[in-house]
Amino acid sequence: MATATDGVGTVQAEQSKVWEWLTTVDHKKIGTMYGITGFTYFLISGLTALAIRTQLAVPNGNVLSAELYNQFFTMHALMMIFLAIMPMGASFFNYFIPLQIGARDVAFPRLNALSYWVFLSGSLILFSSFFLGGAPDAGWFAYAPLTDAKYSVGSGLDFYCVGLIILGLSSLMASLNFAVTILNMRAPGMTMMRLPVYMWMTLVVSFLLILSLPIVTVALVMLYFDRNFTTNFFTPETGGDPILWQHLFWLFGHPEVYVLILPSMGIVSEVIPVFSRKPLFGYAAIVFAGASIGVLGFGVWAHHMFTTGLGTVPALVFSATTMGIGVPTGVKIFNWLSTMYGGSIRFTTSMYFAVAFIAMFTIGGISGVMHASPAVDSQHQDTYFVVAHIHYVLFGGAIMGIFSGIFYWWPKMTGRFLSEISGKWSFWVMFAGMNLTFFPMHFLGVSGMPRRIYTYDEGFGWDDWNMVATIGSYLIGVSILIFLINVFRTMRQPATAPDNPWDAPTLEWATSSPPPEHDFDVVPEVHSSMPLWTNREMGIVTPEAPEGLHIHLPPSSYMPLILAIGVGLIGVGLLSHLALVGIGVAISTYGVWGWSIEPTD
Amino acid sequence: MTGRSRQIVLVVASFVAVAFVSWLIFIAFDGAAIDKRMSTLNPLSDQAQSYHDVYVLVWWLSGAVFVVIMAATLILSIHYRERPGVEPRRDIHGNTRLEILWTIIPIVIVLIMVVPTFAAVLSVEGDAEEGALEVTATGHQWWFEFTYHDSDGNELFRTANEMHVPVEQAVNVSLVSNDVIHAFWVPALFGKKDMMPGHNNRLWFKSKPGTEGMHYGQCVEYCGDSHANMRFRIFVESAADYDAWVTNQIAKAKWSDDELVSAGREVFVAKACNSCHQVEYSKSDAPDWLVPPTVAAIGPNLSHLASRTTIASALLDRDESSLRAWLKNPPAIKPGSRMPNLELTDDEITKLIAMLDSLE
Amino acid sequence: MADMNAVHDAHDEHPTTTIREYLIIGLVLSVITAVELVMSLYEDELGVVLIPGLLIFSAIKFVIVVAMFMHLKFDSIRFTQIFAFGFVLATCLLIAVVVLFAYDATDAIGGGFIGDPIEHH
Amino acid sequence: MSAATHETEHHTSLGVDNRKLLMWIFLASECLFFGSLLSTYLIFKGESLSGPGTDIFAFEITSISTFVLLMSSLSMVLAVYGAQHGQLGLMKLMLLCTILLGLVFLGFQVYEFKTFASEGLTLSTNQFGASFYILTGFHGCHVGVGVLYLSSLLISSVRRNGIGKETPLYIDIGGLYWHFVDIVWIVLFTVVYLIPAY
Repeated sequence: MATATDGVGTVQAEQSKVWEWLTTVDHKKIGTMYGITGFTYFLISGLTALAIRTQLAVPNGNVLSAELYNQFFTMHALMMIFLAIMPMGASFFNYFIPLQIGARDVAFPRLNALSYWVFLSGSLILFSSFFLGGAPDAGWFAYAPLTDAKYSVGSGLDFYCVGLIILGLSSLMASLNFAVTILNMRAPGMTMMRLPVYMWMTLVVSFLLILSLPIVTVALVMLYFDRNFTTNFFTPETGGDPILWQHLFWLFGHPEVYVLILPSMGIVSEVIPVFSRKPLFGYAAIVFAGASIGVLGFGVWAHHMFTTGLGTVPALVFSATTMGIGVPTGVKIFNWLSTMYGGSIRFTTSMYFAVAFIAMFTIGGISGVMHASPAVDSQHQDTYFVVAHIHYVLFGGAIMGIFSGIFYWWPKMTGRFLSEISGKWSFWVMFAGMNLTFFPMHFLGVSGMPRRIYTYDEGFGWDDWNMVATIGSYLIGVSILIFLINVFRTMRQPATAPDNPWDAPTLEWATSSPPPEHDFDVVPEVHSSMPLWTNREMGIVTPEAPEGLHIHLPPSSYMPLILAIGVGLIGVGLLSHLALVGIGVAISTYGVWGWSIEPTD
Repeated sequence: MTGRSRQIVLVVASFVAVAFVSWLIFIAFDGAAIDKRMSTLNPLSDQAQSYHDVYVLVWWLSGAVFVVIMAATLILSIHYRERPGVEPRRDIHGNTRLEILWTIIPIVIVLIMVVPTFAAVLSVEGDAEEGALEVTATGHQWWFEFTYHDSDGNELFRTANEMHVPVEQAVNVSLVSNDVIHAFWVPALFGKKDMMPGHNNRLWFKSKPGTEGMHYGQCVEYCGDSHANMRFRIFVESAADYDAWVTNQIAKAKWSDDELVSAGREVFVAKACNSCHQVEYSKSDAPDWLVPPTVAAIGPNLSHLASRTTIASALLDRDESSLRAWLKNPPAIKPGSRMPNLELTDDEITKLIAMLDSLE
Repeated sequence: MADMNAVHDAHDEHPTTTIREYLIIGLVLSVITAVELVMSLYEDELGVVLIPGLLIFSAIKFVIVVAMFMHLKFDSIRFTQIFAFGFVLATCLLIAVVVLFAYDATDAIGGGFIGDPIEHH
Repeated sequence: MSAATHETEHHTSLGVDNRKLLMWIFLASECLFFGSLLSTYLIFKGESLSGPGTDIFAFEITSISTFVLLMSSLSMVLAVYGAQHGQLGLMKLMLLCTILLGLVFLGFQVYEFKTFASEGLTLSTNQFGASFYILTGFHGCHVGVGVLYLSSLLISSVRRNGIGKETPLYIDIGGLYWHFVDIVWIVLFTVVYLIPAY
């Protein structure tokens, strides 16, 4: 397909580069900003993890104080979940939803820009807590009443409430946008059962967020009121109940786990067929399994609470539903493996990460099902066994999947290939590093090492494995360094990537690399879930773009930025002085007003 | 070699390789039981045993799934790697029969896990049979308090961080918290349960014959700065030893007229130690200045400190140097400790240690 | 969800309800509210019927507003599916959480479930 | 609100407008929001350690304000009718009516809160008070946002002084939000006020 010729695209006034990015409503630019921000937080959060591992390398370590350690492990989780994995997922969503469904942009481009800027302001508020009197230090699920003003005297937990509410707002807006886009803006011929699996997973993730974020918002508001406005929702002395926090939090928190892992499942469902060079095995089953994981995800939350005195019958009910989730997950794993069967597999770096995803996620999945049994859970909950479990799911699963996606889509996004040799080095170092780090944690768990302890005594049999885990974590750090060098070196090279370097079947590969601002000159016809392969087999040729093609694109707007600044100020005001809330409201109101009257044509 | 036999060799080799790795992993898991301090693989009570039985079953099932999927990944990756002249089978889009099969297999595995899980949980929940020992364990930031009751539920005595139970006797533990959520766990004796403020959780256990000895426990629900330092121990003893211990605990603290001890008592009062720590003396005509406070819930009851093996929520052995370090600056040992640095002089500390050592 | 692909170009067709019909619906809603009020005044006489009765009336009002005022009766079935999914999920979770709390035998404050399965001191 | 919908206006995958779809999905999300608040209330309403309990409710006032909100739904649907049938006057009148009824409802709520506070029920009095205020307070916030939302629709329709191509759609979507706030109150009125003693 021809690359965009001059004259194709939008007519825009010359603007400075910075202003262009600040006011952009282009989903690709917004996706890029999400990606860069998310990866930056990934690096910062990784550094906190290295500090944690350094502290734990030897018994009675004294690299970090107890206070700092507790802030670090809390912020490590918060940043990885809300500021790294979710935005990196949102980055791919933004970039590839319109490209994969054959649309010009998302349904609401300005809302999309607003989501990013609100995310940025929320993330800065949460992150700034490090420098403004101490970060949250009550763990990422912040169990009451430890979070009450009586036990958490500093303002860390206020930053937690306000930061997460703002981040939730951003995720809600983004998810609404994505859901509408996927449901309603598909290319002609692209029925729901012809949607790429990645789009299906995006849709499920969007609905998970749309339906679970309001719950945690309510909990966070109540916590904020408890801390600042004399209510007693979670303080038992005055009739409150800390169990309520746990229910509301995990009603959100468990779907959130699927929000983190499903995008990566979508990515490997794209990558594996492409490099096996054959269609995905059992498309319908994979889609159905993904959707049912999403629905079942709302019915298992209390398995996080087996040890709280839930009662026998509820514990057994939630045990059964939790084990039930293993079934669709198993279906997915077997279908991915069957896709490789009979293939002719090209082992690119992206495929390495995808295959590693299957293996590593399987380990995390198995240990998850093990703990669906309250009998096993009561001996392993809150030990390093659970730490191993979540990291096999979130690192071996979510992060491996994201790296697979980065190597897969990099040529499309930048027009340049990442070095395969360097990429494979970073893969193997990361693979070795993550297994060295996280597998020994299983041993630590069965030998009874509790999680979230900043120090431990020698003689419990924990010393050696902790040292191994620390060495492994440094290896992960090295692998990330190799990857960064890879990025900086290859970005200096000229853009040489063809439209479809991997011979992939989905629509994003039908346009140039990188795509023009209007995405497609002409959207190809869609007759299957693998349109490019099917069209080639059927001999359908996408017509060339007509001469003088002019595609109307939405104009850029600075209103999202202003509105986000307003929202950010409201947040800052809630943490400092209520007068700032007033200013924030005024700015937001101006933003909404300007938004609603500004021409969109 | 023909293609067929090469395939067989590949499959066998992959399974052998994965099984070997799994065997190494198994050895390592087993190694976790060698150091038995906090190991979950060393059940010494009926309750821990019934949980352990479920764990073993779940472990073998998981291990089998692990070996199959890892071997399959390996075999498929090697066998179907790109080779010249071999075209991918683009005609395969799925196979309904196979997909139904591997939907049913996980369901069966889940059912195999569900049944013993339900049985084990039902056998452990609830309370012990009649005549069980009644102990209330209270979580504090950051130490454990144990209150022993007689059969009518009347309080007998309080102690801290070290719990004694007779061997082969059922024990009911009432779990409460004085501040935030803590969790109570001795892996060898019982699965963990949370100490929820505003709630009253219960657990029970009955140690197996021949399990006399010291068993390690720790708080396993994150509870603030010194969560890592909140440890405790359970001593399983013969009935005779246990009775002797109870008799000593019920008795009030021994009065000593030793000069250093008397001086220590004065420091104890002068530095307001007794506003947090209770010491009930047996002496009926205790001097006016030594009025024990009625309730001491802020710090552990010290009436029989010298009968314990540890101090500072089982963080340090109870010996002269640890006591000295602790009294010198408690928050340095236990960050966030409710016991502040009292700026005691070495002389005062010496006196206090003498007094504390007299509290057998 | 499988047949969500149906592509129809149905442009917003306005519901055919007349003003008169809207007014009647408004009247019906008011009457139901009045009946509910009267019911709540006779709670002793009604006994066990009261709560289910009130809930049913409230559900009727809910359905009338959603179907007629929000035009779900006339609009795309997708809207109904999406909204019903959210509403049913919210209802299920509400019931589940409330039941879990009612079941909580360890609550030292609120008292346990009727027929409390675990006796404690 | 959307520009990219522009070219797909006549052809969307589900045959519905993006903006209306967005509003319906948002309302599904709001169900979970109010569901969580209502769960909290139901769990806590019996946990009245001290101070007033549910017997504080004054039937007459709440019944009137409930009636007011129901009537605002009626006027809202008539405004939508006006927009869809090109009756500009009816639309503007009914929008104004809806806004005023919304304000009256808010007035009643402020009065109710003040009365309760003077009778000793505050956020910190007991669990019932805290969960009641936060539940009905958030509903009140939604009514307030609705009033602002409808006011902006009214102002823009006055400024334009005519019915644009998209006016019926905007009024319709605004109506969806308003009716949702109303049905939340239908549930709250029954569960909170009419079934208080259980």
